[in-house]
Amino acid sequence: MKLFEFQAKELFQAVGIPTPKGYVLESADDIGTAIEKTGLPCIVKAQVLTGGRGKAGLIRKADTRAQLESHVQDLFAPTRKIKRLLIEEAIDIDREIYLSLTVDPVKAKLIFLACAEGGVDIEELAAKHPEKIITRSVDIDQGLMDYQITNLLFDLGIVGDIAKQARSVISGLYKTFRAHDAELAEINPLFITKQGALVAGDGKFIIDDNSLTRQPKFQLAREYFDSCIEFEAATEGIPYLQFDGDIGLLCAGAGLTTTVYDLINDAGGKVANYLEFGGANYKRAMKAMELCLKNNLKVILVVTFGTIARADVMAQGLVEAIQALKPTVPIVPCIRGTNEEEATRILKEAGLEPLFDTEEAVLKAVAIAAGRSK
Amino acid sequence: MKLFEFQAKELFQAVGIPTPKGYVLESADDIGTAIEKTGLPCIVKAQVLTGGRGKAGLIRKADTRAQLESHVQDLFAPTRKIKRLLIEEAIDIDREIYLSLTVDPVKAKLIFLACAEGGVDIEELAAKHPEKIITRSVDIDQGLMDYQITNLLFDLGIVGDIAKQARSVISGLYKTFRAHDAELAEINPLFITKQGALVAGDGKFIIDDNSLTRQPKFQLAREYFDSCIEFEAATEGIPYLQFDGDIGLLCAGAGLTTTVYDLINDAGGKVANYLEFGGANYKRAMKAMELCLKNNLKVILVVTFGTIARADVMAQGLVEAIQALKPTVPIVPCIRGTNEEEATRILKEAGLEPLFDTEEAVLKAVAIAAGRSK
Amino acid sequence: MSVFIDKTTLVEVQGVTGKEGSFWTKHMVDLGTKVTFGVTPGKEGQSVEGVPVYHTVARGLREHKADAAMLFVPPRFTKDAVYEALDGGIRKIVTIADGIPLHEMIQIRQAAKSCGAMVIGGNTSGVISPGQAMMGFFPYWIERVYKPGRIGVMTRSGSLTNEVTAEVVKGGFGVSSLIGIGGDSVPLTRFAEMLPAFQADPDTDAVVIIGELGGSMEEEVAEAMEAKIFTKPLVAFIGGRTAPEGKRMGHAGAIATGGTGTVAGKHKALTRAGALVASKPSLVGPLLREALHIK
Amino acid sequence: MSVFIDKTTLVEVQGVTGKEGSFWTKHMVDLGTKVTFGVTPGKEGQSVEGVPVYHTVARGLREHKADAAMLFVPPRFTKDAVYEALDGGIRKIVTIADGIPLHEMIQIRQAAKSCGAMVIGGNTSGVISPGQAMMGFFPYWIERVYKPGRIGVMTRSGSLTNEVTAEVVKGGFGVSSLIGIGGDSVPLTRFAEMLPAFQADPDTDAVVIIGELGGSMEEEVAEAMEAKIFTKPLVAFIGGRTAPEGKRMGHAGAIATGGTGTVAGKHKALTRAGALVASKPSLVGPLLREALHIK
Repeated sequence: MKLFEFQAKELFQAVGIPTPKGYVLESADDIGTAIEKTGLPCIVKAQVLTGGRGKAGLIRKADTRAQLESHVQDLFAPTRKIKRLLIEEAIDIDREIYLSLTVDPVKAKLIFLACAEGGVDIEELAAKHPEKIITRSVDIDQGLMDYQITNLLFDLGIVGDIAKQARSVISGLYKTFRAHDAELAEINPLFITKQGALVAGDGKFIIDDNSLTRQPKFQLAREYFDSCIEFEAATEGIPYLQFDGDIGLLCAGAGLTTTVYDLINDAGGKVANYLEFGGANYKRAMKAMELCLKNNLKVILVVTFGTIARADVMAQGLVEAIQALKPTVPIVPCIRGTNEEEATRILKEAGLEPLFDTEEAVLKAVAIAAGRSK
Repeated sequence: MKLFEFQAKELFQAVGIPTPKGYVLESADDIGTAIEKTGLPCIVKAQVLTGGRGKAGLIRKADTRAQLESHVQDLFAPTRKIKRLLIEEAIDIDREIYLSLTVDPVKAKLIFLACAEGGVDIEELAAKHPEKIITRSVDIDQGLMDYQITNLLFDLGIVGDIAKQARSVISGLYKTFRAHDAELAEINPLFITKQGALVAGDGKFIIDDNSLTRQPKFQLAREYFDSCIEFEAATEGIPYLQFDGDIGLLCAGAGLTTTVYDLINDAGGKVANYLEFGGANYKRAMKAMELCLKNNLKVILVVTFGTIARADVMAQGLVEAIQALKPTVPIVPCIRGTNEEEATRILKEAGLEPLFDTEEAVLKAVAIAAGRSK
Repeated sequence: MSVFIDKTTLVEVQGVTGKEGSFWTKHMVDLGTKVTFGVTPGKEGQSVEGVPVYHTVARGLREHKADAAMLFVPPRFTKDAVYEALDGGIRKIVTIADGIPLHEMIQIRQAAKSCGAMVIGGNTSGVISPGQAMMGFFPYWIERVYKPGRIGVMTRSGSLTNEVTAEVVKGGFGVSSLIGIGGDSVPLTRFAEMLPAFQADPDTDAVVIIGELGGSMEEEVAEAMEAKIFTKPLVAFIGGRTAPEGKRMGHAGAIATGGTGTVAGKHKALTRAGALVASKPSLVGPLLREALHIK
Repeated sequence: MSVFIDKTTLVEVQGVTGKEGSFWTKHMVDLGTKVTFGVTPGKEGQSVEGVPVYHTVARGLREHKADAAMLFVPPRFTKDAVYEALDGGIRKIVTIADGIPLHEMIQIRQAAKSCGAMVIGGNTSGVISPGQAMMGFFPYWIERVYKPGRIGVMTRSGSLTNEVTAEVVKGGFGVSSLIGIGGDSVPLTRFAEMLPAFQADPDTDAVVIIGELGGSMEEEVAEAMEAKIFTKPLVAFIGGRTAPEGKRMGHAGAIATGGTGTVAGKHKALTRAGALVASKPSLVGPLLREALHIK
């Protein structure tokens, strides 16, 4: 689960990482309180989960109250669907550093990445000058050790009084990363102010989805999703991605679903939605169908090749869902695996025409969507 | 640093290990408060650091207030030098278990030792039936894991509702051991009451002396020592042990001091005190001599063979201490090592007769003490 | 011979009395797997399909031997169960748990590495050497997939395994050993770490890897091939070729992996290293025939 | 040849600019030790007795090589310094720190074991191969103690080392390598763990161990002799023979060590294993002559 900037900064503050004075604005009525807190000039930052906010005009500077009001009004325009703005004091910046902590799956360690030149162009820099990226692995059982911080700091060229602050920022970042089961904690840029202080300019924080059950502070909410349907799928535990095509997918397993997606694109079709009802969801055809039917479809393609997820149970569920929800578009079923003979019987009995080859099923669905078949 | 039972039990309580209701009595005047807290019958336990309290009559049961008063009066008798009594409720005991956590220096792990038959005879049992002692190693970086507790419990034969309590006792013991830099944490006996509850009957807790600087709650105090002189030496950081002979030792290093002690005993002499002024104390001959002279001596034997601890500095310190403290007994110096030529010169100048062989010096000191020489 | 397990491997099953544990233990036994004992705390003295149950691994090992541990244990108990098996000296472990917390995955992988153990999973169907033994969730009843043969298979995806392996069999081949690496972002054992075993196995002629978008496991396979650590023919299928760029993990993901992770990049790396990459599952069989020079 | 260090060993010194670090670094160099660089955070660019100083071990290793690390670092920073050296790939480390917290000793020892490193100390004077190289606190000026020769010495006690080694020299011998195991209750390397190196060293004819009351290190030496891991002559001196029973560590000490720790027990175990045990330091020379059949 990716957190909003203001949430990441709350985590930072809790471990003593300095952040700019800020106010989370949920309504234009509160602008006065925000200015009281941050002063002028200030920075207005839309709280959205997509990257590249600066280039998209979602981060703006306001020198006056009037300017702030105008930015707020614009960013809160209903079409933008932005719920919160983070209003922050403007920082007098001397340098920008890059600092992050993530997981190294090969070494099975945590890994700090740092660069003396932070900011929005960090990825480009890393590609062109990989030697400028400083890395330091940390053994999760041993924990972060002083010498590792010392190495990071000297390699970043941070010395003197700022080094002391930087030690606390680095150990704080590690602490909150571990405490919140993070897969990423990133401060970019980490400002060095003209006054010689460190301040976290931005914050990215992603919590491991497999650990959410032990992170009760962070629960799924509508605001983390682009659409109601994706949120509904997530609360149901059904993997779902929204696209804008006309072929609805009801597939089992990430790998197979992704492959079906590839095959549809190869065949010139367009996918409406990615949906998995395999694994733990294999008895939930009804819910899956319900979600799928929220799209404007020309055909529904069902592809499974299950082991534990029994083909007969999935076929039966599909038939029941069809009877209850009465979809008006054709359904192309390709349901294989454990008990597939029984599945085939059930599908035929319900008037469906079962297929047994994924690629054949995909071609058929694409043809139907294109109006070349039915 | 070995803690008193009542201190160990305070640590246990802080991590949720149940202990009997108790009251630490520092004066006979408080008996009323104690009874209010514990009820009658109750157990009176002298708070001393020596083992074998039960067999020494330092743990007694009182059925009535009169009995309690008589025990308290007796145990607080000035000759006993007991400062505190722990008054505890009497526990209705069904079974006694042994449980401890200590360090395994070979494996470099912590190690739980447990036995279904606890109590005062545990060492004898361990010697006769080593198979009855259950052990389980814990990696200090990985921490205590559930399966290790599960193994201990099933091997102890603890099942059902008590197993749940026992899990919490074991993990609590581990937690306080780690938090307090312990070298030993022991609960013996760990009672299973007739009501089916677990209660720590006794508690031993030793904190690693090298870690005391980071355990500010536990500081050296007079009460941890048998004599004022040992306490004084400890606060000065000078290793000191009290014996009852007449040969005062001023030696450098534990190994050499211990060896001199052996050689004196072999030669029929009797040591008054063990004292090291090597290592970090090699410039502190004055303080060492002061401590040494608190004994009733016939001779002072000085043996060193130093590397960092320079012989000339030690000789000079010795001479200055003699001039300031004017000991009335002969001094046998055997000071060797770095700069020993200069040391020899200093000693001779001060009218002392330097020796260069440890065994020769020991024989001379023993002869003086026996009145065969001077 | 085979990779990871064979007829002679002695397997203990943790979580043996649970619904899944008991069901799949039966199938493991039916497929020839030597299951010596099972573990469920509190159930010592019971038996599951003739397999005796003990409270702990240590107690089971007092009476039996085990070379491998099969874990039917929920995600949040997996770390404890793996460490219990490692503590018992077991160096081959399979865990099917889907949803092991990331930080615990790292700890488990680190612990396994430091004692030279191989832990397969999580989020996998397990491992199977068809005709010999199985640890996990593989059905013996899908004969058109799990047919004995001489092709090694490694897979990140449970759902693609049936799909792609069926194409191996359609191509006229069978499977020597199939290793379900698992679908987690930090699998406990990686593709490249299994390659030496396939290289050494005289009963494996070629290997098929079933990859996915993301991570660097396919690139590591290419490296192992370039370094001649693996020299047998290798055919890959990688799902997600046309997937839109997913959610970005800040900048760190891109910086840390140095641009790995795209299917195009994996395809390029594998091809350069001499692997054949199938653009769809149905090409896996023909490419295997090509790689093995079979007409 | 020699044990642990010789003329060719490349040594880096952590804490090199401190009072002790700079003083003893000079002596190490004077005694022939190849010191390649030193480390003190914040002092990069300085030099100590011609030895260049870096902020960190990693930065020093970018410019120089090192096989061994000598730590002149206070007890509470020792764990960090050892891990820094291990992280740099250094597998021979000596720490003289006296007062390392017990729990950190265990962590250090565990970390060293798991990567096959040898960390000597703490609370020791270090190691010396007289005439070749030295790491630690050994004076070159006491010629009647640190004379080159063919007897290996291992010691738990700094103060007894001079005393007993002087008797080795008086006996007509010299020292091949002397390893100060150190006086802590959990030394980072144990007597028995050094024996294979002495066994393998063609320049060591016999070994003297200087033991003490308590612990089980001398008993482990006896076990290694019984197991024929060490077959050269061995002479022991053990201090504390007449010491009264010390403070007891609850029951756990006695139970855990199974009754080891008394000098009488150590004496008996070593004698049974074929070692000669000296009852006083002056007998070490004669016993060595006896063991080596020298008249």
